[in-house]
Amino acid sequence: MDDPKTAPEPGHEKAEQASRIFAASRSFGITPEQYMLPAQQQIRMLDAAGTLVPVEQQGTGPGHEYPIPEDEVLLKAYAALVAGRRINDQNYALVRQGRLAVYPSSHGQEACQVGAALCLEPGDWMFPTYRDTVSVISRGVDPLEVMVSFRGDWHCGYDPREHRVGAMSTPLTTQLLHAVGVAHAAKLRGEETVVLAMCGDGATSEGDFHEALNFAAVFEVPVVFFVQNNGYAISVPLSSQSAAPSLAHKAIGYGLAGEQVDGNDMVAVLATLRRAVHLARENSMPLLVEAVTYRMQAHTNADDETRYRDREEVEQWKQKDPLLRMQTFLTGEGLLDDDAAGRITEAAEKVASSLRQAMTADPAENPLEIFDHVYAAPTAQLLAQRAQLDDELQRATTDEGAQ
Amino acid sequence: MDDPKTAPEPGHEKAEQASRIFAASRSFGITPEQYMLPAQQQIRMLDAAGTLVPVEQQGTGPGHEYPIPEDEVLLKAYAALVAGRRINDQNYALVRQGRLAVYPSSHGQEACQVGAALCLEPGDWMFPTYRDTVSVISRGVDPLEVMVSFRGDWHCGYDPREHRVGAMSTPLTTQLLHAVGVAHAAKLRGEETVVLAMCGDGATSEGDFHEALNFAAVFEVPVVFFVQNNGYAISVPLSSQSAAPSLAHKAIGYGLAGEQVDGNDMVAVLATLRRAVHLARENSMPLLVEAVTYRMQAHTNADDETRYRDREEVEQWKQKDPLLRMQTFLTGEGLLDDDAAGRITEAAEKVASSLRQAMTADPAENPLEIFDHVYAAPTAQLLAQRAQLDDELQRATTDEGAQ
Amino acid sequence: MSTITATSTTTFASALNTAMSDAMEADESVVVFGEDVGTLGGVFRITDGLTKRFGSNRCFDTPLAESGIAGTAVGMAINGMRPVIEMQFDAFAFPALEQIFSHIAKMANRTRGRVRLPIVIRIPYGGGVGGVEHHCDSSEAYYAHTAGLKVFTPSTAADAYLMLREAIDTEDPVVFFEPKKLYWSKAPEDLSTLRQAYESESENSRRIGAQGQAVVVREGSDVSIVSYGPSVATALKAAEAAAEDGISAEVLDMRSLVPFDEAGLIRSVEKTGRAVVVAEAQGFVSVASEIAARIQERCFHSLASPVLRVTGFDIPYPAPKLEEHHLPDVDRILDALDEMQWED
Amino acid sequence: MSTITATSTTTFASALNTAMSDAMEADESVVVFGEDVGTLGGVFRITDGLTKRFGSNRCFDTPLAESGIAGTAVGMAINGMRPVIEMQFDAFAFPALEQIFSHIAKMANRTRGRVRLPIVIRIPYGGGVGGVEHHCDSSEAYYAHTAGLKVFTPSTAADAYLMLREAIDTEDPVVFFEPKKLYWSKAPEDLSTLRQAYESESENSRRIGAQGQAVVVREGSDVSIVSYGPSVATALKAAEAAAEDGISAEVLDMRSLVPFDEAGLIRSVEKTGRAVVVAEAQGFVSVASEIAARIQERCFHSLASPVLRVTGFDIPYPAPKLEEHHLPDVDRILDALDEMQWED
Ligand SMILES: Cc1ncc(C[n+]2csc(CCOP(=O)(O)OP(=O)(O)O)c2C)c(N)n1
Ligand SMILES: Cc1ncc(C[n+]2csc(CCOP(=O)(O)OP(=O)(O)O)c2C)c(N)n1
Ligand SMILES: [Mg+2]
Ligand SMILES: [Mg+2]
Repeated sequence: MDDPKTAPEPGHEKAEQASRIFAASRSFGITPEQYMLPAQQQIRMLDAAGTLVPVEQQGTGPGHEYPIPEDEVLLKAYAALVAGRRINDQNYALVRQGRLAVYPSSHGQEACQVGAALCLEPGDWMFPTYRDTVSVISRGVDPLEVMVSFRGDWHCGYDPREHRVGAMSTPLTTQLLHAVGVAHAAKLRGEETVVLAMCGDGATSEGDFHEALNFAAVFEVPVVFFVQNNGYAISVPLSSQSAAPSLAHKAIGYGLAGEQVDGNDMVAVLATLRRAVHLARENSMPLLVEAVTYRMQAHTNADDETRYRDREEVEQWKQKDPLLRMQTFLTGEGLLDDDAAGRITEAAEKVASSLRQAMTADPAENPLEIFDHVYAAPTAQLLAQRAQLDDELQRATTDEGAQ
Repeated sequence: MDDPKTAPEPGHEKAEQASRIFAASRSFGITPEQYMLPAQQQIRMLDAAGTLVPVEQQGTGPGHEYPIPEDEVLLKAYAALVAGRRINDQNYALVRQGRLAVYPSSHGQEACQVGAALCLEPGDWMFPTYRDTVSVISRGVDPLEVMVSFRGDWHCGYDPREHRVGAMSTPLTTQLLHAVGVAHAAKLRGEETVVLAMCGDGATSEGDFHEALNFAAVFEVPVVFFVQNNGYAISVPLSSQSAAPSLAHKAIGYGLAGEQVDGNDMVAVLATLRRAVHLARENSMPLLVEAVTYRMQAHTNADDETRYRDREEVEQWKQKDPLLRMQTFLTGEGLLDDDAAGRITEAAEKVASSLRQAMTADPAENPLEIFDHVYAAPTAQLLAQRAQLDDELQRATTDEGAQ
Repeated sequence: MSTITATSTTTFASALNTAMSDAMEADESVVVFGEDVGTLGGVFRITDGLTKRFGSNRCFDTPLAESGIAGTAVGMAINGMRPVIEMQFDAFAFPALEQIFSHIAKMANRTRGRVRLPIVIRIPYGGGVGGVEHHCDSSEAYYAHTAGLKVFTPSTAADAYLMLREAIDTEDPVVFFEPKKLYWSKAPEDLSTLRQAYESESENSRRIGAQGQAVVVREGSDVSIVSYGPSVATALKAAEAAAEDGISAEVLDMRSLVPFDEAGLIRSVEKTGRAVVVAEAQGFVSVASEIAARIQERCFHSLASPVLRVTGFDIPYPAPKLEEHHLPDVDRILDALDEMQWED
Repeated sequence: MSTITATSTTTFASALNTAMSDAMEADESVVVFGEDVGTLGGVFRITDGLTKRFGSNRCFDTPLAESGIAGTAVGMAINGMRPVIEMQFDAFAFPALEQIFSHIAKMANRTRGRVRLPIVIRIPYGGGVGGVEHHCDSSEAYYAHTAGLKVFTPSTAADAYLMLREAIDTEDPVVFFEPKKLYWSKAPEDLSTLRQAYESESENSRRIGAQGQAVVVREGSDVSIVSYGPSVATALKAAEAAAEDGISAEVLDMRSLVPFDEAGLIRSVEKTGRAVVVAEAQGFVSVASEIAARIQERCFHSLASPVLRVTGFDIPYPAPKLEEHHLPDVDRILDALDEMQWED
């Protein structure tokens, strides 16, 4: 290891990140390897039933401590969970009713979705994927704006800069590099911006995953890479995706710390992500957090999950529902009574119904807009093509009128 | 870790590779993490002076043992080292004399070059880069055929299938995936073919590195990834390339074992690679070996090394010359006397001079051949273009004749 | 072969599926791999049943990495296999472009013909299916421009079968573009007849085959509508509509973009004296550009009017609600015909 | 600005270097990064001295990964920077194509114009320098076909300076192709005059500038030789040789492939009535195809002869010893002129 005693050979010095990791590990009395490798077990604060796990069974230890968030934060997370679940299920229904073209649901993964949003400051950034609707909404983006792309109206319905949320990314893993670039720009300007970069287990196999973690480590930028390992990439199970002991074990290969957390445990997810964001901000360093979770519904409505997994497996995961676990925990702790729970459900219902309302409208998009954003100023060629379409549209109107 | 006791959650099973690693680590009485991470120090058998290092200082230990090769193999390696050095230096000179367009020299890295060739069986495959001329020659390919591309005659001068050596690859890292594919095809046919896939430290940053190691681990194919970490990617030092404790630490992120070896120690390189090839063959599993070495000359003749490294650094590495270390060691062990050394130098001289001879010839290439290999049967379009060039050439000859 | 039931009606999708299955049956070096092609049978089900029938050594899922898929295909082909790989959607082949451009296209030439790579890269392409961004691209131009690749794109179920078998049998790498909006189209086609016809050909003619032969899918005398893949159906409809206006349009399906059937193209345009090229991809520096350039180069004196192009606009593919405005349609082709000088 | 000495003779390389340096001076959001661009100043020394002058926060080396370079440039541009990135050689940009095609080209459109990416991707391209395989490609067609990218390629030192400054100032992503065989060519050009001229323009005109204006580099009346980048010099030589045969050839340098100056092209060809397009890249589905297609579309009735193309053959770029046979040269252009019908 990079013990300063055994100085590296000339020309083979490591980046500063390495010495920072070394210092951190020393402060915990552990080796840098122990610091960078995930703890010996998943970080878990709530058991499957929603009871607080004794500290010595949480998986934490020196260099792997994760303070449990304050009560208000936990309650806020619960409210977001309830709203997220409601949105997932309503969108799923809208698809079946043909009112929505496609929706990749995160039902079952809501603890990850909510944690990703709640761990960030307003000035931070988030780079979500196609499945992270609930994260983006939890971050404060108008649900309707988020749904624009799934409705097929336009590609991205919100302003990424206004919300500091990247456009939800379909080309897998590409967004991790954007996250690194955003953090790097901030760092060069001396701003303390943490960026949360999200992807799935399947997406970790793409070359961009490697390049993003490596760039982040070498440039020492505060990016928290957050992998939602839901066990499948469409039909492909994790065992056909990776032979690694865990995806969190990838961190050490870049000189960063990795941690694996129970992704269906809202408390643990939030605790781990908040700590990661804190470390990233304090030390201007990247970290990797893998949350082990499960996608309860099909990949999208176009998918037939019965082809690749059995009902039994899905049922087993139902027992670990993040929403129920959190509800049981908060109730047990006396943080949530029927009243409060009712108010939260009501609020979620409101969000959902106003989204449903809005979704029934089918706004007429202006076909000519397809030429408007390609370049800052349209080229002569595009103006000509625009004129052609305009002419076609006008003739069509005239024809209709004539009929 | 992947202890069978703590069975993975449904849908989150790991590939068989993981259990094989687990079994191996158990057989050594160490954890899978200890097995996959490199030993606590570089594997080194000879010190800088060429004296055998005491076993307890070799860096080896349970799961990291590397038996020293037999005497004949060591002598063979020495002979190849001498020939390799001679070829490097002669090509370098040919470039300066303008008789060779370009030559990326591996002067200083010959222990890696030779180790890569000598660890393989005839039925195995090797996938070299542009810098691995000496490996390819050590594997038995005619030196002149290897030099065809650097002379600018044609792209690749030898038959990759005949020698089981991939065409030397310029697009960095791409060849690692070819290596995985070759091994996979062999495995599907039930053949025991080990493939050695070579790249530099800089090349480990490319996405293809990640994809190759991951595919190899998931498909459980016997590929030994051999990284020659010579401290630089052209002008970029390792510290701007990676913040990892070592490049060998990348292995665990794919569920494979990584090892770091002193790349200027012929004995250690050979011992480590032979053991890796053996394990790969026995268990049909990939491994990663990083050799720490140094490029003593400029990147290519087009490069100006003084812009990015100082003379002093180069001088320090001169003290660890792989050739001298091996010579001292073999002499000390009584394996090499002046007579034998003389014969080896003579043999190397012969190879070099016949190459030099051959290189003075400047074979006329047939311009029309540029159309011949694009497709198995030329398209009508290419035939027409061929006819055009043919016509031009004939007119040129006639014009010359007329003058 | 008995397990594949050939009926007298087939879909484009099952023609492709049967072609792979027959090729795997005929040659055990044929292997199929990619994302979700195994257990799931592909997101479009084109590889459905192959793993079940031939085992997971012959048809298997890979980790999610397209450069990895293309790059390992190179290695497998070097070592005696004939890989048929699937890119899930057109835009998701982009991570594989370095492997495709720098190795797959060039390996035979680099090695002076010693190492040929009989790889088929299957790519579902085109729009008109309401797909969200990055799911509807038509990127054939990138590949057609790259020397060393062959580029096929069938527009009928029969061609889907025959051309995929040819692609698998050829010694050269083939990028095989499948118009995804045709996948579920039905055609009265008997696959077992096609199979017999194909397999009775000599090995040599199979390896070279009808490759690169354009086909006249509708005869006409006034104008040639030149097209391929998903646009052939639109071209045919436009030809029908034009007939009502008294214009006799010939429709040519290029089928193979590389090799390119210049002779077939010239034959048609010299007969008709006019040409419109129809393709979905944005028109700038596209296959349609090449066809137009080539027609005027070779048929200049037969042309009564400039060669026009009806293509997608030069914009990124629009969202589902707007794609109808982007894609070439019958009206736009008729407009192009109108623009031609018909006085003579 | 005083540290950059502008002399009255400059190389193409130092024009580029000065353009970056001036842009960095003028706007501190301009950052330069890539492989070996920092300490080394780039393998062609085009970024020489930038790190020294502006510090390693403004010009820096990255790890060796082109998708990483392009992808982080996207993020930096999202967050207010104007990245100028270098791809070391043309073929080594291929790993970045997914980021370039799916994000850099599309981001403004995806976000309805809310997020524009002012990224410049500098790519040394073309042959004629004796480079080994994978070092001599001309891949402008891939980018020119991709809607959302601008594609510039200067052929003189003055344009190298002005167009690179424009590229950096434009709000759109620009792929900037540098003919590497011109890097060390000298021109009697005073960079400080150019700088003053450029900087005295209004911000608006700088951001839009002369972009997309083709330029007539030699006037003529019988035929237009249309070209760009490394081929302009060849076209000029051919025009001189043609003059000896009594043919007055006009030479047009397109300079910007996107936006494309159709008006300038038409103007020239309508005057001369004939056109030859010259470019190094393989000709099939190339920028030359587009130019030929467009000329016949727009100038059909002015054309006395078909538009011909003189391009690289449809083969992978050959080895150094054979490249002269591949590249368009004066004789091949003259042959094309000979083929034109001169009777009328
Ligand atoms: C580059 C690329 N390749 C392929 C796809 C097609 N695709 C979309 S989602 C998906 C699976 C992703 O799995 P994972 O990363 O685990 O995320 P999850 O869907 O489970 O949330 C695939 C293959 C894509 N979108 N982008
Ligand atoms: C994909 C790609 N990008 C860039 C280059 C240009 N290039 C050639 S060698 C080199 C440095 C490689 O460094 P390393 O992998 O450490 O190997 P070394 O030269 O030290 O042996 C670079 C950047 C290339 N050949 N391929
Ligand atoms: Mg997943
Ligand atoms: Mg190196």
